[in-house]
Amino acid sequence: MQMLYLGLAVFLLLNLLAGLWRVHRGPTAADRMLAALLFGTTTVAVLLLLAEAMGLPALRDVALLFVVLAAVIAVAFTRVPRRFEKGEE
Amino acid sequence: MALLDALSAGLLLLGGLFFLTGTVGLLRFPGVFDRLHALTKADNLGLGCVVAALILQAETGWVAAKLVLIWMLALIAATVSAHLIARFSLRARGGARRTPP
Amino acid sequence: MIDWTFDLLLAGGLLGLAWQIVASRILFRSVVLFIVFGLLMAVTWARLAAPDLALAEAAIGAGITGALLLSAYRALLPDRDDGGEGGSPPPAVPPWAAVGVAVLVGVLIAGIGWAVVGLEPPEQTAGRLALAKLEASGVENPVTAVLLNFRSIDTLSEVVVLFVAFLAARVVAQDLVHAGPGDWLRASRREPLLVQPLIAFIAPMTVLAAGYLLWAGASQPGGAFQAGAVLAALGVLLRLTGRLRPTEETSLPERLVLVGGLVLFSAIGLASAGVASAVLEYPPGWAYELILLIETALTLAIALPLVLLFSGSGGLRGEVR
Amino acid sequence: MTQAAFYSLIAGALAGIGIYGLITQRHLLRRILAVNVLGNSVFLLLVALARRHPDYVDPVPHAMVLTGIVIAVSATAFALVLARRYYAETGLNHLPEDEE
Repeated sequence: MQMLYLGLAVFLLLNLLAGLWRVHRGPTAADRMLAALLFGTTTVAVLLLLAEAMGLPALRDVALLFVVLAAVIAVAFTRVPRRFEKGEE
Repeated sequence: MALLDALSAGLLLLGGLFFLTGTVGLLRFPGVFDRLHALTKADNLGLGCVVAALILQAETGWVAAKLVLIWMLALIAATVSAHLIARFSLRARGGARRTPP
Repeated sequence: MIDWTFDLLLAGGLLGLAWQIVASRILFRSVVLFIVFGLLMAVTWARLAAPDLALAEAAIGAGITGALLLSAYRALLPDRDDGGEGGSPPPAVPPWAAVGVAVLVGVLIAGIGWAVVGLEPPEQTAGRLALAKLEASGVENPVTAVLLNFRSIDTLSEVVVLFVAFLAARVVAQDLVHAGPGDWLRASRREPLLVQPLIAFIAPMTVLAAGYLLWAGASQPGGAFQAGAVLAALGVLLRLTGRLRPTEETSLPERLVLVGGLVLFSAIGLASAGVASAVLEYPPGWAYELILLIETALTLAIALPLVLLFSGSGGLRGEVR
Repeated sequence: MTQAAFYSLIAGALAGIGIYGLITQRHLLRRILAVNVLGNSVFLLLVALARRHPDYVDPVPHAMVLTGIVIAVSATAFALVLARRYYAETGLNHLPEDEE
């Protein structure tokens, strides 16, 4: 079971790193933000798996904090004005 | 016990598959709304599968309850974030300017 | 084997992200990548068996730093359209010199690490001592014990630093018109539909999480720092959505909270100097209660300056809607 | 190689990247980001070294880094306030003394 937890964590990490291409590519700011949101969910899953695999139950609290605060960044992002889209490629 | 383990393993694999779907959608879909659509569903299903697998292995009810809470909060956060970002992109391309809802 | 795969991927991700953050052509990309960098740092703390740090990173990285950087990004946007970078001129330092200095610093830091790892670990370290004396500290979480008992002077100075940062920000902050984020997108100034339900749900959850972390900090990872950061993140959210408005004046309750942690900590530290043998040493038998009391005051004294720093204002007041 | 040694090397590489960004970038927000990368590298070094003992994890570096994280975010917040004010006064988002 431990192997499976860590194996899936590795796989999720790979997913996250692959998704970075979208942050790099854009093209709009919303795309970049969107990718960051997906990474948030991936990180939560990785932390839950690590909590089990490493025997550190406190990591579940870390995951809890991430999901409680996940919306803050999205709200902060939508308070950015539209004008900055022009700076994008 | 072996049955539970097998079930957990299956759910974990399924969760991994959903995350993979989300990543592929993020990379391959053409527009921002397509990607929004793909992501917010796939990754939360993936997280749901992982949570379900871990609940089957949880020693106490508290741990299981915390895991369920995490999933629920993730769903709420994803819903609101997706709504906000979709609204933002819509406005950014001047879509809904004339007809305020 | 699989452990190493994970560590290698994680480290590769950290390095790649760091490089893109400092070298990326598009500023917004750097900001988003820094937020992702925070996520990976939290996973790194988890891998290094430091859940206390992972908690702090989650609260601060997800709740405060991201919002702070996004708002600053908005505020620093040039008014004219010249590529979004504000026409930043090329660096004055030749690239080879920069690379040289960077390699030097990198080798120095890695060398320190390598040398310390190579040393025979000493018999008596501060950490081993702290773990051995854990019983006497009044709490079971060694990190909390170090922060609030064995090395409480550090924590005291840390609150002072936060307070000074707030005061300094008050000196240089602009008038309130420019403080913090603006309205929702201009097309219509109405708030998006889901924001009110989100806050109605998230606000109690956040307060609950902060209380839980504060209480749990005695026996498991958590404590005043993490709880304060979570509360600050709630303040940031309320400020972003206009539930809190900035004010020029700092109100009396706010002043009390700002100095409360400091005053209480110092008072207990000095008072107990009479009972115990040294300043900042707790009288025997009272450590747990006093630590909990101080931690509560500290939580507020950490949360409020952080929100005010984000807001760039002297005080906050609730908006009646 | 132990985990402590491995992450020490990574910390060194991060510090190099942070310094490089600090020197070559001139936009104030980018510099603040570079300083944050640099700070994180030092945190990583401390926490990696806390893990070098075979039988226990040293809590003292953890406490130090916990303090450091809060200090770093308050310093970042202050730096951003300063950068905003500077921008409002001069319309520049980089420092003029960097000009050749």
